[in-house]
Amino acid sequence: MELEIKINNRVVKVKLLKREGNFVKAQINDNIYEIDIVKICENNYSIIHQGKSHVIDMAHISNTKKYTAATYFNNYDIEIIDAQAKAKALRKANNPEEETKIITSPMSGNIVKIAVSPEQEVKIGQLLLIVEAMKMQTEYRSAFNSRVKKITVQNGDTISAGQLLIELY
Amino acid sequence: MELEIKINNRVVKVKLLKREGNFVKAQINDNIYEIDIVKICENNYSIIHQGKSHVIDMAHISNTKKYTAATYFNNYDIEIIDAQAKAKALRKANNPEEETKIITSPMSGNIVKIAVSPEQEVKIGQLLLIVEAMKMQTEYRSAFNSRVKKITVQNGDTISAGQLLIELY
Amino acid sequence: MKKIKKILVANRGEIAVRIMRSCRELGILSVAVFSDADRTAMHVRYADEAYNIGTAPSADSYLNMEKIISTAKKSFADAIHPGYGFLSENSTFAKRCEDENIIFIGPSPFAIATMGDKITARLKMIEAKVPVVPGIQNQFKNPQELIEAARTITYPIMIKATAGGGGKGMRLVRDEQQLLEAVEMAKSEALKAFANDTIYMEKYIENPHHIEFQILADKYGNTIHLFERECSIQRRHQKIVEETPSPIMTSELRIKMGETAVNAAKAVNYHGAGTIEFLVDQNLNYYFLEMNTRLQVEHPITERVTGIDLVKEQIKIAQDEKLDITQDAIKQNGHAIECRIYAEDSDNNFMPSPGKITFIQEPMGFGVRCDGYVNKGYEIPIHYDPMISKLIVWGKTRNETIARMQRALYEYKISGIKTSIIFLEKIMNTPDFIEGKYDTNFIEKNKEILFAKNITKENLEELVALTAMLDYTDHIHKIIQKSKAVTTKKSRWKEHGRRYEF
Amino acid sequence: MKKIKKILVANRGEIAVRIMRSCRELGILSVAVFSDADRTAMHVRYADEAYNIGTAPSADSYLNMEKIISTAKKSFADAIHPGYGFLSENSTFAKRCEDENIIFIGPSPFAIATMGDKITARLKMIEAKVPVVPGIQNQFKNPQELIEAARTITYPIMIKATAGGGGKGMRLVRDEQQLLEAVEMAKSEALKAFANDTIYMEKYIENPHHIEFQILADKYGNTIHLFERECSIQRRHQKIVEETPSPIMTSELRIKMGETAVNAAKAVNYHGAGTIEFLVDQNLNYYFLEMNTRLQVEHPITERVTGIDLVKEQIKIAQDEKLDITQDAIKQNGHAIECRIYAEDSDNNFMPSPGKITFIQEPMGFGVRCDGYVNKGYEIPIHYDPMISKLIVWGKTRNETIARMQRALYEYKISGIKTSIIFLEKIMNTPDFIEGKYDTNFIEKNKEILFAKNITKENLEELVALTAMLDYTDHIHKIIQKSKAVTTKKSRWKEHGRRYEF
Repeated sequence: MELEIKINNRVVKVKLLKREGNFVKAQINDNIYEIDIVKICENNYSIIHQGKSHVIDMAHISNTKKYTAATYFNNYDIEIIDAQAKAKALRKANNPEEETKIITSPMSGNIVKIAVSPEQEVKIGQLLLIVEAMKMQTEYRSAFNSRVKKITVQNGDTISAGQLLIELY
Repeated sequence: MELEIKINNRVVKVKLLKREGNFVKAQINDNIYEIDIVKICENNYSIIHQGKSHVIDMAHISNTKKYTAATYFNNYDIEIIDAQAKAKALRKANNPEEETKIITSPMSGNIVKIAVSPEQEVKIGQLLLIVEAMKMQTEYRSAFNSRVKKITVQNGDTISAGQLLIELY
Repeated sequence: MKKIKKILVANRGEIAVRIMRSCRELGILSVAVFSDADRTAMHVRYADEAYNIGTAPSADSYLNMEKIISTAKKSFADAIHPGYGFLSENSTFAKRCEDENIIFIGPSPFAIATMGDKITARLKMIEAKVPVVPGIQNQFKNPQELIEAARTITYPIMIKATAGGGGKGMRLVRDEQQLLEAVEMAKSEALKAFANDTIYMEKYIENPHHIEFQILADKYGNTIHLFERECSIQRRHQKIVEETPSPIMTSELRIKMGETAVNAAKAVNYHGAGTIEFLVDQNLNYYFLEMNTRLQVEHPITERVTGIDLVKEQIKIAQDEKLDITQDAIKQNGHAIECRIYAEDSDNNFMPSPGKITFIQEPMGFGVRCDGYVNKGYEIPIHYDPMISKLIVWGKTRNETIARMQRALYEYKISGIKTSIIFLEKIMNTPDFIEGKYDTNFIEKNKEILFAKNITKENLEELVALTAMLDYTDHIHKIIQKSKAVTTKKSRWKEHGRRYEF
Repeated sequence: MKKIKKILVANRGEIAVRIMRSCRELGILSVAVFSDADRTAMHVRYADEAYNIGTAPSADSYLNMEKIISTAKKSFADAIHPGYGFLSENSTFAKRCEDENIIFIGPSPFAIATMGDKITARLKMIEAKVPVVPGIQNQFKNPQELIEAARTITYPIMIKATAGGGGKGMRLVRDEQQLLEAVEMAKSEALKAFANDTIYMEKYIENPHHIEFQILADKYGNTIHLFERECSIQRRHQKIVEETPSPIMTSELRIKMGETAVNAAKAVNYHGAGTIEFLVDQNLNYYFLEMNTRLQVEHPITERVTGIDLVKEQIKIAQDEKLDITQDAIKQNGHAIECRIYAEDSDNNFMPSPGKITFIQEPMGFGVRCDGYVNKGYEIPIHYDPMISKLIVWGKTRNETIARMQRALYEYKISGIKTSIIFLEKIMNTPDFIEGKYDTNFIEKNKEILFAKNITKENLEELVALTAMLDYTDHIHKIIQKSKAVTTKKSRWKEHGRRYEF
C-alpha cells in the first residue's frame, strides 16, 4: 500500500510494508522506519521510534484528507494526495490565477464593513472588507489591481472559515 | 414514548412528552419536568432545571441497558427495563435461588488460590478462593451451606468482572 | 454587616469559573448567566444555578444590565460579581445594583466613574501628587483641535479611549498624516467595546516598562498594596506574559511606587480590589497610566506569591468586613509568571482562531495553576474574547519559574484551533526574557526569534506523515467496516496482534 | 562533581510522571521503562525515550533489575530514579547500580539495608538514643517461639514484614488465637511484595497519631528536616489523607521531633531524601516506627508549604552537590492537605476497581495541584497499585485548605470505575476532621458518617432517570440511523431546533 502525502511544502511517498498489532514497518522516500504506534484517544498517537517517545496529534480539518498535526515542538499541515487532489493541483498549475483572485475568509466571524461595490476598480492594498471575530477587527485588502466581480456576503453576515467573500476579475 | 427505569432500588415510569432542541418535557411517575439538556461530550450531560444547574455523567456498564450515573453528589445504578429485562426479573422472582448459588467476580484480577474442589461440602463463610487485583488479595467466601458443583477457573487465571467462578448445588 | 449567601457572576469564560471557585470555598451559592452561544460553556455547568440572558452578541446578553439585574432578583442573589471586561467598569451598572439593593462586588460608582474616565482620573491624580504622563485631557470637538493638540504634545502620540481598557480603542500615531484615521478607528472600536467613543491623547513614552500595583482597600479606609506585576510583554497592546516580582524592581522603588499606588486609590476613596498601572521609563521614572477598578486578568500571580485569594478579599470587603491583612504582614514569596493562552494564530498577525477543540491536555504538577474553561468538543464562540486560559507558574527563584513554565507549556496541548502556546514557548526561550532585560518593545526587538519558522527535529516530519497515512487508511477502513456491520463495537486500534501485510 | 544528563525512571504511574517533570525543568532527559500492560500509559508518552522491559507482572518488568540496568546502559542513562515502591528500597539494586557505574538516586546500599530491615533499624535507633516502640526483633524459628514472644510483649500486637512498607505484610493481632494465621498471611504477602518473608512483632499502640518527618541530607554530612506530615487517616493500614502542619503539633514538639529525625538519619550516614515515621500517643510521646529510604507518596504537601522541589533536591544530592538550604531558612508557609485518589469501592471494603476511564475532569484553580496519570480511554491495569492520582491543596489557614479541598473534590470527576473521591469528600465534611481531632482510629470512629448511604438531593434521582432515558433512546436512534446511512457525520445533539413529539 502506497500513498503520496504533502507535509507542509514537501511531498513524500509513504509505503506501508508491514503492520502487526502496534508495530508498523514503512518506507518513506528512501528511508525505512520501524515504529511502535498506538492511538491513545481520538487524534492522539503515541509513537516509539528507536527508543524515542513521540506524541503526535492528528486533527482533521474540513475534510478527511486534510490534517493539522502537532508534535510537542511543531505544527504541520498535511494533505493526503489521491487522484482527485492530483487533478486539482495540475489544473491549478496550468492556470495559476484561477484560484487566487477570490477572497476567502481564513476564519469565522462577522462582516462589519464592506468597503467596495460590484464592478468597482481596486488597487493592491485597497481595503475590501472588515471582519470581526473575538472582539478583533481584521481588514482584508486586495492583493491585485483588479475589479470587483461579485460580493457574496452582506454587512452583518456571520461567515465561516474558508467561505468565499469577494470575487475579483 | 414511555419506559420503565430502575434507579438504585426504585423503579420509575418515564414518559417523554415533548422534545425540541435542548428542551425536554417529560412525566416521571406523577411529576412533570421541563428541562434544558445538552450533551457536553461522551457521557457528560448538562441539565438546567428550574434554574438549577446539574451535571450528570452517564456511563454504560457491560451493555447498553445498564448505566452507572454520577452527579456531583451521588452515584446511581440504572437499568432500562424492557420486555427482556422484565421476563428475567419475573423468572428470578419465581425461582429466587436460581441465580444466587453461583460465585461471580465483582472485578477483574488474578486467581491466586482455589481453596475447594468439586463435590466438596462447604459451609457458610468458608473460603472458596482468593483473587488478587492491584496488589490486594480478596477472599471469596460461601454464603450458603452447600456443595461445590463446578469450578470454572484455574489457579493463575486472569478473570474479568462478572465472570463465573464457582457454581454450588 | 451583611453576609452574602448567593452571588450572580455577570461574566463568562475562565473568570466566571474562577470567581465561582472562591464562592464555593466560602460556602456561597453561585448563579451563572449565559448567552445562547454559551449554553455548553463551563461556567454554566460549574454554577449552582444558570439562566439564559439573551442572544450571542454581548450587547444583548453580558452587557444587558436590566436582564442581569432581573435575573439576580429572580434567583434571589444578594450580590453581583462583574469579573473583568463587560460591565465591570460601568458605573451606571454599579449604581443600578445599589438602587436595587444588590451588592455590587467592586468599588463605588463614584470611584469607577472617576477612574474610568481617563481625563477626570488624570486631574484627580495630579491633585493627589501622583506623577502622570504628559498629555491632553480635553474632549476634541473637531479635527483641527485634534491636530493642534497633537502638535503641542509632539509625536509619537498614543490615542486612547477614555473608557478604555484591554488595548481596545488604542492607536499609536507617529506622525500627523496618520492622526485622523487612527482617531476614527479608535473611536469606532471604543464605541463597540464601551458604548462610549470619547478619546484622549498622550505623549507616547518609547519602550517603557508597564508595571502595575495591586491594591486592596476596605470600606473603613484601610488601603494596602500587594506589590507589583511586570506586564511589559504585549502584542497588539495586550498583555501576553506577566510576572512578579518585576526583574527591574528595586526595594526602594517598590516601596515608593507602592505608596504612590495606595495614595492614588485613597484619592477616590477606593474600596475593593483594584490596580494602578504605571509606565516606567529607562531611568526608572514612573508615571500613572490608569487605574483598573476591578479584578485584573493577571491577578493570579499576585495570589501565588502572597497566598491571598483576591476574589475572597473582594467578597469580604463587599460584605463590609475589615481587611484582616496589614501591609507589613504581606511578603512576596518566590516568583510567579502568567502566560495567557489565546485562540489565535501568532504567526499570522495574532489573528483570532475560533473553532472546535478536538483534544486538550492541561499542564499539572508542582507550582502549576491552569485557569481555563474549554474542554474537548467545546466550540469557542466568535463573539467573545480569544483568551481561553491562563497558565500561572510559581518557583522559588525566577530561573526555576521560567524552567517550570517551559515544562508546563511543553505539557499543554490543545488541538483543533491555533493557540499562542508555541509563541509563548519561544518567549520563554528568548535570551532577553531569560535575562529579565525587556520592556514593551520586547516582541518587536525579538521578532527574528519569535517569528522564526519552527525547525523540525530529526526525522519527525516523516513520522508525522506516516501517522497521517495510518490514520487516513484506518479511517477509510472504518467507514467500510461500518457499512458492513452496523453494530460492530471493537476499536480497530485495540485489536493487538491482528496482522496486516502489504 | 558529575552532572547528570539522562535519568532512567524505574517506575510507572503518577510518580514516574512527577519525576520526569522535575527532570524536564532541570534540562535532564528522561527514559521511561514499561511493561506490556503499560504501552499506553502517560509516563511512556511523557518521557523522551521509552523501552519495553517485560510482561505485565511486576516481577518480570518493574522488579527486573537486570533488564532495567541493561536498558539504562543501552540508552546511555547516567542515573536511575527508582520512585517509591518497586526497587526503591532494594539495597541489592542500589548496589548493582553502583557496580555498573550508574548513579542510584537514593541513599547508599548500606543505609537502605540498615533501615530496610526493621530489626536492624530498631537496634541502630536504640543505639542512637531514638525512642522506639517496645517489641521483639528476633527472627522466629517456630510457632512456639512466636507465641511466647507475643506473650512477653502482651496483646494487642502488630505483625510486620521486616522489609515492609505501604501496609503490606502487616497484621494486627488482638489475641493468641489469631496469631499463627495472621503471621502466615503477613508472610505470604511480604514474600509477594518484597521477596522476603521475615517478620517481626511490636506492641500495638492503641489509636496513635502517625506523624513523619521529611529529611534531606547531602553527601557532606549536612542533614536537615522539612517539618512533619500528619498521616493518621488510614484505611487498610494505608494512608489516604495527609496534612502539614499536624493539627496536634506544638512548636516545642516540632523542634524536638525534628532533631530526633535528623539524628536518626545521621545514624546511618544518610544522604538523599528520606522520611522518619513516628507513632505519637495521646500524651504526645513519640516512638520511631520506621524510616522510608526513598521519596514518599505524600511528599508534595511538604513541597507546597516549604516551596522546595524534593525530586530536584534528590537529583542535586545524587550528583554530589551540597545542600544550599539551611535549617533556619526553611519556613512552613500556610497549610497543605493531600487526598489520595484510589480506584476502589469505598463502600465495599475498599475493594480495588480496575477498568476503563470513560470520562475524567481534574480539579484546577488557585492552591490546587493534581498529580495523576490516567486519561480518558485509559484502562487501569489490574497488576499495579490502585492509586491513580493525588490531590494536593494549599491554603493560608487549615480552614481555607479544607474548604478548598472540598471545592477541588467537587470538581474532580472520574467515571467508568469506582474511586475514593466521594469517600474523601465525606472525610472532609466529618466534624472530627474539621476540628483536627483525629488519630489512626478516625475511620473506625466515624464509620457512621463515612459509610452512610448518600442522600439524594431534591428530585435529582428522577432527573438522572430522565437523562438515562434520553441517552438510551438516542443511542438506539443512532444505531438505526447508522444502518441507514454510513457516512452520516452530524451529531444528533448538535441539531438544535429539531423537533420531536411523542
